[in-house]
Amino acid sequence: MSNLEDLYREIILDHYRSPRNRGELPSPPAQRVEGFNPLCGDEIVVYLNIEDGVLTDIKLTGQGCSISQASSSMMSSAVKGKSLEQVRDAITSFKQLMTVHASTLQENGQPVEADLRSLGELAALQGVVKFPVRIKCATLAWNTLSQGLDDQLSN
Amino acid sequence: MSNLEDLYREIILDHYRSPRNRGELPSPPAQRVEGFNPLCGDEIVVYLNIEDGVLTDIKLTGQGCSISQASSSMMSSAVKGKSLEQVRDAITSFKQLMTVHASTLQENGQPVEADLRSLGELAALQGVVKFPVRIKCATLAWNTLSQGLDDQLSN
Amino acid sequence: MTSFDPHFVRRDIPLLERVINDHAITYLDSGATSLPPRCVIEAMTRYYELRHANVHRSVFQTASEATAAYEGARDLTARFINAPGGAEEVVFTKNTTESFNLLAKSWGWANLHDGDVVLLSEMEHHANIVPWFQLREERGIEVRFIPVTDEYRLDLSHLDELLNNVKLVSVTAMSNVLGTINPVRELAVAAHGVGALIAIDGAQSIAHGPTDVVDLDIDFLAFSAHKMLGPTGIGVFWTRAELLNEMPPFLGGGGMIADVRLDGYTPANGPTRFEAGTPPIAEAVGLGAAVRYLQGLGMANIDAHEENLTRDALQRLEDQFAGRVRVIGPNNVVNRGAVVSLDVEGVHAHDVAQVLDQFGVCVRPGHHCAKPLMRRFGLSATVRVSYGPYSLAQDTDVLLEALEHAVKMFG
Amino acid sequence: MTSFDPHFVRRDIPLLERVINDHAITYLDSGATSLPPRCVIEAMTRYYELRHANVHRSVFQTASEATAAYEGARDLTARFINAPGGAEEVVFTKNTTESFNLLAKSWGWANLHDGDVVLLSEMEHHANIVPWFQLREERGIEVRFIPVTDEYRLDLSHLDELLNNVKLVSVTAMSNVLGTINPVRELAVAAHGVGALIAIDGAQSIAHGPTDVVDLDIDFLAFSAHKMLGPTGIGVFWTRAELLNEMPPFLGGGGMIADVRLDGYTPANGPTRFEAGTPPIAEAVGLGAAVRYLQGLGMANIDAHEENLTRDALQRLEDQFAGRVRVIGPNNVVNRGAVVSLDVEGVHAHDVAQVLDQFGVCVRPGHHCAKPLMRRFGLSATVRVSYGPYSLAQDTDVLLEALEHAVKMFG
Ligand SMILES: Cc1ncc(COP(=O)(O)O)c(C=O)c1O
Ligand SMILES: Cc1ncc(COP(=O)(O)O)c(C=O)c1O
Repeated sequence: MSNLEDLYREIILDHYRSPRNRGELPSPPAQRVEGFNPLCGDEIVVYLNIEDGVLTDIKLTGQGCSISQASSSMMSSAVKGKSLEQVRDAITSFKQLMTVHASTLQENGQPVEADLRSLGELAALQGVVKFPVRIKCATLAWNTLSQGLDDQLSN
Repeated sequence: MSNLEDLYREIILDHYRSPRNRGELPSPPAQRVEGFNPLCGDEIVVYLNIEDGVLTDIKLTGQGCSISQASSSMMSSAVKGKSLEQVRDAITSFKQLMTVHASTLQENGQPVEADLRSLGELAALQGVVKFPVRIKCATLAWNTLSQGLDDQLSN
Repeated sequence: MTSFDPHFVRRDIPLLERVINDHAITYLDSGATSLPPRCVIEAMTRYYELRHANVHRSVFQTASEATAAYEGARDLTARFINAPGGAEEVVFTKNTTESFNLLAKSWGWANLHDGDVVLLSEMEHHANIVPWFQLREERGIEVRFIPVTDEYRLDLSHLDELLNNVKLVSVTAMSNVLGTINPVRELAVAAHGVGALIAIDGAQSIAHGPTDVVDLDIDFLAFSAHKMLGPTGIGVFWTRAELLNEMPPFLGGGGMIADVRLDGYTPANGPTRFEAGTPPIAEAVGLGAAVRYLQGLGMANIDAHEENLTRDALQRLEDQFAGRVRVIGPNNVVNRGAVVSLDVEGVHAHDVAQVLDQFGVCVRPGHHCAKPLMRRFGLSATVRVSYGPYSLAQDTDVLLEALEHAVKMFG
Repeated sequence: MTSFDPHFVRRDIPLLERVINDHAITYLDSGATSLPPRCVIEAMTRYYELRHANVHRSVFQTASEATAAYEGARDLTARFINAPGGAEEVVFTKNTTESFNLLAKSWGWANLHDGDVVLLSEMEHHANIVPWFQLREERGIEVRFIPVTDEYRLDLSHLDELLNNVKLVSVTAMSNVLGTINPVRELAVAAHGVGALIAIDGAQSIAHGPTDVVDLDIDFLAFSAHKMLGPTGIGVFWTRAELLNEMPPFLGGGGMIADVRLDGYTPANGPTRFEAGTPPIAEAVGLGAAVRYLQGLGMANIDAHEENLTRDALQRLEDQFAGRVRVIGPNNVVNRGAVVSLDVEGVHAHDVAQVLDQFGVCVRPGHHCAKPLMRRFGLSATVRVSYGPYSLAQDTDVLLEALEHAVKMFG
């Protein structure tokens, strides 16, 4: 079951059991973005407070598997209080982590290319790439956040 | 090539080369019915003069393979001047001939069940059943005629 | 009856020899797609090796053989469901979903107008919902739903009111989430009583027991080959010849026309009107082989076998997991098929399925394309276990053992 | 280039071992459907034996493998036609015909209105005519035809006028009757010049030479696997991602939605929006194998080989049958593919084909689903000879010998 333990690292289960930044923000002023994973039924709603180019607050509701829940919880911790530029960088780094093909992982499970340090505890999600079907679970929150930023821009 | 000779009997080639009752009838009063074989592109137009329950005249135009042409030519000879009842009987007998499954043909190529005598020279078309794809060629004219009688009834 | 033995069936299924994560495969996803026996696979292989040709269009030997094989499959399918008008009533589509689109976009488009009602149920698969929503957008029809009771059955207590202005009742014979088998004949009587027609989603029911459209007194039936030990890429749409011949064309192209001129076209008659383009020929051959195989097993035998498996599974889930795992579906085998949806306390379906996979157990987590039903029960996903004629009680053994692991891991 | 040898290809094709009426088969109907090599058949067999499962929906091992295989085929197909946006631009349909219906009923429905013109050509297959006629009935668009010259080429001398009010040009890259290869790039420039888009019917061209959608500068492409050594039951619709993402859904059901509520639904994005229901999974695997096989042969090699066969056939028909057999199509190999339609003086195509069958020669008689073209040339049917990568000049030997018999028999 070593693969499985790679997927379900303790920190992931922790975020799953005690999700951070759970809840809603009054909208407006907060921006509200919905995300679906049509294939497995995961749903997420992300609330964003953006002021002067800074993501001052973020809250999440929705339901999904441990991977999607943990990923969104970890994401919220990682981006809250960051400048939009930093948020975008985080999104890019995380997506890179998720597109590193499983075969380019080293024996010990470390991605060769993605810059893990910049990801902090999010790096724990790297085991997901060995389970291609689950990648969409891990990226749902991130795609929804990204969508929110785009919407913001076009308003 | 014995199969082929069974299909292309001399009398069939004769009707093909010199089709009987070819042409048009002024319509009205004649009834005009079109038939298509969508699969091979055969087309036929049948003109019917029906007076007092008798098919007093029939003419045909259209294009198609030797089987469809010969069958329509032979049909026109067989039904011209006949009472509608006789015409319907001929249609039924001919369709029976065409649905006798090839495997029920005797070695010498004689259908076991259909009443060949009533069919006259039309019986020459029995070789067609060995070539299932061609059955539609042979029945096109008959189906068109049958359609014409039905239309007549419903008018 | 007595000759049916799932162990013999298993020997015919190559995929059951598969090893997954060091475990023999435990395939419990027949509700999503079924495993074809060797004879089905070989029928298609032989077709491609010996007689592949385009159908209906040529006179040469292999083309006649291909046409005969294709039309032969239509005939076998017609007999399988007891189509009163025979092969002339059977249209080959690409799947159940296309069959419902054909129904909605051809028959529905021609016959339903502003204010007309299509009556579905809350337990329908999206295949029998979305095409009606599409028609609603274009035609202003009303789409109404028969509610589902807390016992996971259709709530027919207000059927009379629900039937008001209904022109078509379209329901599933068996829910792909709950396992519930609906009272099709009763619904047919009620529908016909108000002058409505009735369409049945046979996707789940087709492989699990006998289907007789005359006996059921229904007007339309849709199902897919891949759920009845057949191949992907082919589905069936059945309706009575009178109705079929009145339906306007749907997809346009070669094969479905009698004539095409620069100024218009004339559609062909019969099933080919709805089979535009080169049809799924090898797939029809595979479907025909699957029909023969199922008939060899005996649909009543399969029904009885799956009922036993379901009874056993329901009982053992109750014994071993009461309070930890909830069955989303009827808790007995009365009018119930071999689909068992589970809600595992505190563990998301996706995670359960992931752990099960480590034991070689194949189940399906998700909304099973029945989101309205999931919402009805406040769920976002279930773990669905589904059996086939090749399933054994031992499959349930492995399932339950793996389920213990999943529950512990996330507990 | 030098490594291509049709004799090697023949060894890969099981059907070429077939004996018909005591003759080795002479298969000259690749234009109707092509003969799959063993690797394509085996890829599907292996799929059913080892990893058959429903795609996109489950996390278990075989389901991931099936999904990877299915999506892998999408990727291979995208590369094969050089789709600029990759796999995200490739929709799997059931055949070319469905692809054109998708184009007309989704893009066309959303973008074409009363008075808008779709410009086809007189040499189109019904697949690229009937869907537009259907749209005309519903939307009042105009369908206009580029005429065909007596030399069997598109008559582009009045193209400017023809393009008036045109929103879409939709033409075949290669005629399935004449063999004519149309100047797609020139048409694309002209279409774009008036702000129109251009759709290409690649059904015939796809297997006969390289296809590069960027190079051709086209907007839509349709083709079928069964004409490129692949299986029945699957076709391809390609368009640029920007266009695809703006197209409204067509068939509704599972897999194509993001959400379904009782009051409506939200469609998914990307190709899956157009893939309702269980897709042709095994067929995609077969298509992927066919793409790889064709790439192994080299599309330019196939092109060159078929050009040689065509040159030889045209020459020998002229030498041996001048005055008795007329070639309906260009009489040289410039911009011409390996499809040779024959009009045999005084003998109907059906009868010719029947006699040829006695010699094991497979050709196709009929209107080839191109009735407007047949009418244009006052024909009701032709005998169509068409070659593939496994064809040999010896096939033409047998053909010509059999043709002599046919001519004599009816002479
Ligand atoms: C030029 C052309 N377009 C379209 C088609 C239709 O292809 P399909 O029957 O696979 O839909 C064909 C083949 O018959 C063709 O040759
Ligand atoms: C009840 C029901 N209806 C319809 C479908 C759709 O079948 P398909 O995906 O073959 O179109 C399914 C299977 O997913 C089903 O279970």
